[in-house]
Amino acid sequence: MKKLTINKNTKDNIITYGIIIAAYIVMELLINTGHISSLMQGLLVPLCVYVILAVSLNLTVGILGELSLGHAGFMCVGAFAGAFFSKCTQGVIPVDLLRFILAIIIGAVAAGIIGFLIGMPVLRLRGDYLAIVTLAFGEIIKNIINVLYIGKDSSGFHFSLKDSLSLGLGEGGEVIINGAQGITGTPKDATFTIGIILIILTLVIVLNLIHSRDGRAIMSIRDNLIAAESIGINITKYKLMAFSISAALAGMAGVLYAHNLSSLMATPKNFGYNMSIMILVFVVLGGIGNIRGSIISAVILTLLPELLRGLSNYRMLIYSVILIIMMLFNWSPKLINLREKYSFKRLFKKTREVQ
Amino acid sequence: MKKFKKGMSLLLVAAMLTLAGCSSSTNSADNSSSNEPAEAGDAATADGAVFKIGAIGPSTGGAAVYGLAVQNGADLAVKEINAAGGINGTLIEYNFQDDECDNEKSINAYNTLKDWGMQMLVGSTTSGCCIAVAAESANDNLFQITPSGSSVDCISNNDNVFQVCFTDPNQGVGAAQYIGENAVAQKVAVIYDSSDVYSSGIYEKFVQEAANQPFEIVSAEAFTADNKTDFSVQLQKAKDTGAELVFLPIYYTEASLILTQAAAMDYAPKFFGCDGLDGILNVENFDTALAEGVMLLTPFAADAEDDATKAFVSAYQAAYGDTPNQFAADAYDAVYILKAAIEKSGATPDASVSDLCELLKGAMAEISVDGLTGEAMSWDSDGAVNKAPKAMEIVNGNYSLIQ
Amino acid sequence: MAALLEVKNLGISFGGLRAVDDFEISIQKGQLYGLIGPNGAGKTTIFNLLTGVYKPSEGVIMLDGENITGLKTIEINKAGIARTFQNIRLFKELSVIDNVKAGLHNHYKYSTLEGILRLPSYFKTEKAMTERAMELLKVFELDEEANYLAANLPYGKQRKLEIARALATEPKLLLLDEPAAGMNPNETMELMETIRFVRDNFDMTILLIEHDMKLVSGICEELTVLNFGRILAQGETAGVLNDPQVITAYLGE
Amino acid sequence: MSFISYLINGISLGSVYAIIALGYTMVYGIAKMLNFAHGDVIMVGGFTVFFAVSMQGLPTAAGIILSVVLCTLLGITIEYIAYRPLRQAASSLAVLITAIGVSYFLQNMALLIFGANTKAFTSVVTLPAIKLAGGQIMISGETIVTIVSCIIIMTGLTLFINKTKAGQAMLAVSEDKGAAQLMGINVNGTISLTFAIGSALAAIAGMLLCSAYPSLTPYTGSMPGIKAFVAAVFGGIGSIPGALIGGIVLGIIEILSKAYISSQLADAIVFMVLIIVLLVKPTGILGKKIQEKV
Repeated sequence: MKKLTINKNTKDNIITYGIIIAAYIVMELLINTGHISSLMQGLLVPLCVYVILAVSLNLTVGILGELSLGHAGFMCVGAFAGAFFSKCTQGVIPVDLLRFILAIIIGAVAAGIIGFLIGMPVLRLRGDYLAIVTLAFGEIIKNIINVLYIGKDSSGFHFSLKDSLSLGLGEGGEVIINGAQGITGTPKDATFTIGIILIILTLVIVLNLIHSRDGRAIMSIRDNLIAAESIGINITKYKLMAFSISAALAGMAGVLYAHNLSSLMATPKNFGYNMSIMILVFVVLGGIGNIRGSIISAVILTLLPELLRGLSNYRMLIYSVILIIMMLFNWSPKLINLREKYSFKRLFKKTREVQ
Repeated sequence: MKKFKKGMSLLLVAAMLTLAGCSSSTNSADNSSSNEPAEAGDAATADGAVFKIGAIGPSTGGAAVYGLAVQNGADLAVKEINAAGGINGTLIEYNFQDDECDNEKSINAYNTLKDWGMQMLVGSTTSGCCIAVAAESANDNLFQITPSGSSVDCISNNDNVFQVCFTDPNQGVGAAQYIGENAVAQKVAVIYDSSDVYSSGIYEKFVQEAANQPFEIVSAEAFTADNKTDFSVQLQKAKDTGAELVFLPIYYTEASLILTQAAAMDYAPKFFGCDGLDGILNVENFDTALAEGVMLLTPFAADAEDDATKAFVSAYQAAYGDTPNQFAADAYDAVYILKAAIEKSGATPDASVSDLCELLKGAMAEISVDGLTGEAMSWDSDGAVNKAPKAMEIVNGNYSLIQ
Repeated sequence: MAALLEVKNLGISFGGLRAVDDFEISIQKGQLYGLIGPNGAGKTTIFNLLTGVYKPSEGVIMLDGENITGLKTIEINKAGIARTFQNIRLFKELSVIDNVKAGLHNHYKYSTLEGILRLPSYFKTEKAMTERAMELLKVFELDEEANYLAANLPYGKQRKLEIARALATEPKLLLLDEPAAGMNPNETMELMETIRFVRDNFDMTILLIEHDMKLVSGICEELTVLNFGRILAQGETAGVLNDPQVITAYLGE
Repeated sequence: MSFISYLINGISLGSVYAIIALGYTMVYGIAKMLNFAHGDVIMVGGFTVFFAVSMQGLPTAAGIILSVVLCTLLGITIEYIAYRPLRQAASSLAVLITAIGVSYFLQNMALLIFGANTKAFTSVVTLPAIKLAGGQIMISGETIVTIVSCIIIMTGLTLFINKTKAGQAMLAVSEDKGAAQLMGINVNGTISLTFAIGSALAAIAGMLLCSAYPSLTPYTGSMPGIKAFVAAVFGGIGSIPGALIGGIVLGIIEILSKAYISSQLADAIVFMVLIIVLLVKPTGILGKKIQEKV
């Protein structure tokens, strides 16, 4: 009986890792034999970014059970911290990979710290109120980044919240973060291989956390806060832990995102609440708390608009219709019953075990 | 959690199919040399060879108005050229892709076009996207001409990218000089969009140049993409500081609101804008009386009286039911500039993308094009356009050239 | 011998309403103590006061000689009080065994990093936790269902699981809030046996709220009767139950 | 003097937020769902008036009625197709996501029908502005009408909920759907009615929004929708007077921070104030305190 649990979890996890590794091998094979479209090749790194985002948000939404609408804000912090570091050290650290790894660490730590600082006061709010506060924080982060100017010259760094002129840069100075124009010319260090490694890293962290003592504590808070408290679980500590780890992983995804584009800007489109909601869509569609589901739905929903390009101006309309239908199909109790009734498994196996 | 299993397995299958679908469509793209005639069949080619021109812009989302204009403007030019027998007898095939005004999506659009076999790109429409795509096209050495990506970063460091529009600094400096030299006003207020690359780019150069000019900036207030309906504070400040002129380095959508709100608070300074302001008279149902006396430095005006503009506007209206704005004109010009460059270089569609790019780059330095958005447009090697801006004033609900 | 739980002059008001007033109790180590009273008498409120869910307006709570008045729920649990709930509060999406393992949280430790990196200490501690949890489940005859989702257990077993989870925190004092609610007579009989077993084998002191008089008279050694937030009677079970005041309070005039 | 005019500007902006927030809070209070598509129903309301009055030349009154009717039907349809099947779903987040899907749908539908070009909306308000202090202070007709509408709607809704049978049914449904059903209340019908009223309010909010800020695009509703949502939370979501207060307070804070702190950071400041308010008073200014029973 005891063995069975371990086996079941392990089996489940192995399938998840297996899917990722298989996808990687297939893609690499296609790339090396030239059987891949430019579109698909260009999408590989973004797919990794969204998969990491979806898995990391699932830690907050599915495992901790708190609704966060500010996930893109953490991604934004990570993206800018990482890109800023890379821009500054482009001449100093000649080894691209080393610089990128450092950038990833810096981006993740920065986002994790911001997540911790935000989480401390707000995690005692519940449900929709927490959702709106996280949304607010996401928007604040975006808004501040949009008016942030940082430049570098021989006398060091200069900061301003007004415009690049007020930086007062000396001769030969360079504006690194230029307000709304963001960071231009980030080295394109992100590769599919690194993306996959980061996904696996994310999975190791999230899955191992879930199946550990801390994960149990986090999930017990989700299931029943009052009971968790009554058995001596430190609510604040574990909420903050899950929230900060989730933020740090989002920051990591942000660094990957930033190093895939030569121009990084904080627009409502990429770091606004729209993106936070999009990540939430991945999580909910894939099944709240279901890590593998998050991965799959992140991939599907990122590919879908691209696959619909043939519909030209109708594509986003069709996309929204498909989204609604998929949600109904996956979540409507009536449709779930219907599916169970006519599912293949049912046809072969009449009686199902309780569980 | 159990109940998701089934749904998930279904989705998984769907994902697999998706991936398979991608790679199989890849095959056809990769074998394009052999499949080409069949694929291009719908373009009604004479000998099977066509110039494949791609375009990118936001056709959905908040910036759709600009992308759709580019889509249609370029489309119109392509249709005209094809109807007249193509470029040196070779027809053009045209494909537009949506980028939702997102840098990442713009690269997806670019890659989609590459898979389609694009040889030249008209795009991207917005500066941010254009910078992101330029990095990719430079890598592929694919010839790119952006109708409206006005940031300097679009063309700097990429010698394969050219602009149809002015660069932002150029506009900011030009506007400050015009106001100073013509003594339009002594006290100037600025309202700009700090979350927009175009607007904040012009604003900065305007402020810099203003220091050398005989006028004073009395108030400079920003707004952001998330906060662009209420301008009462910005206008109130301009009014309180006694500004005689309000400089609006922004797009006409917000400008139309600013004009309405200024009128409602009985504030009637001179308004001065850049090319983004063009189109304000064509806002559907807009009371053009509000725009009376607005001055703008723009290369294009839909109400201009010259034959080329008139013909363009009427053809555009007939085809798409809208009055074209400057974006449409820029895209229209972009296609004709491509045509001129191809004719000059004698390039043929069978050349590789990279060879084509080299030929066209060479030709760009030599050609001079008369378009809707400028006469005798010529290009530096860095890709910036040389053309004269026109100072317009709105008089009796029409643009009229000053001087 | 000093009492395990010593409560003096405990009281709380909710916006002018006096929910509990001048409550006093003294429970000896190893005792099986009952808290009874009509609905709304303030029994659960007293549990909530004892476990720190509410902060008392006045009064002192001493556990094993330690003043725990006004401490947080977590600290009170660490000090040695565990409880069950009237409306069952299990971790429904966790397995039965994980519910108990969550209860073991503060007694079997390894760091987050050890857990994520799966260092040997992780496997060692997890193994020990599983063994301990299985022992507890066996006591309640839940070992067969160890891998079920808690939500899928029948009602009676959910109540038992809650007790098992509370015991996992290794308390000195166990508070049971209507453990027999919703059980049939047979199940209640079984439960009585289990409660006795727990007291004897875990060296436990138990305070329970119950409406089932058969259970109360069957296992409780002493009783406190509460009415309108005040103590109506206190003492040996048999004596209290025969108190005319208590009978009136229960049966009405 | 400029402070007073900033204050009035703040109230004008706030009244628009308030009227949108009323619909938000009404739907949230009864159906307990965040209807992210609300902002887009507002946009549909605006476009309907624009289509009827400016494109077809119908009288303004006809445009208003048409808009209210259309939005009401739209609201009922959306609820029936996209929300009702998920009411019993395992997580309340499911319906939030379909609401987002509906929001995308409405935006893209409007984009295809009306195009992306900005439309200038002709105000439905004919009331002239009131000028005080020699024209230095001005209260626009739109502001007056919006505030009056807010108060009428607020009073009307409160009376409706407290005095009518249907309103009482709504209250019962908001407390406990299952129990309401057992008491013979038609839960589906009641929720449909809630969406009908909420969407009718959205239509009115749409035309007042567009009258005050006369530019209409397919994305007109989304940002005011979010701001109004913030306003509703600010005032205590579910509370009808809270929506009014939240909206006005939000508008004033936004304008004053633009005026005196930074026009670029106004949104950040508004959101910061929201966070502080929620931390001090976790259910908003007028929100009911909910204590979980142990």
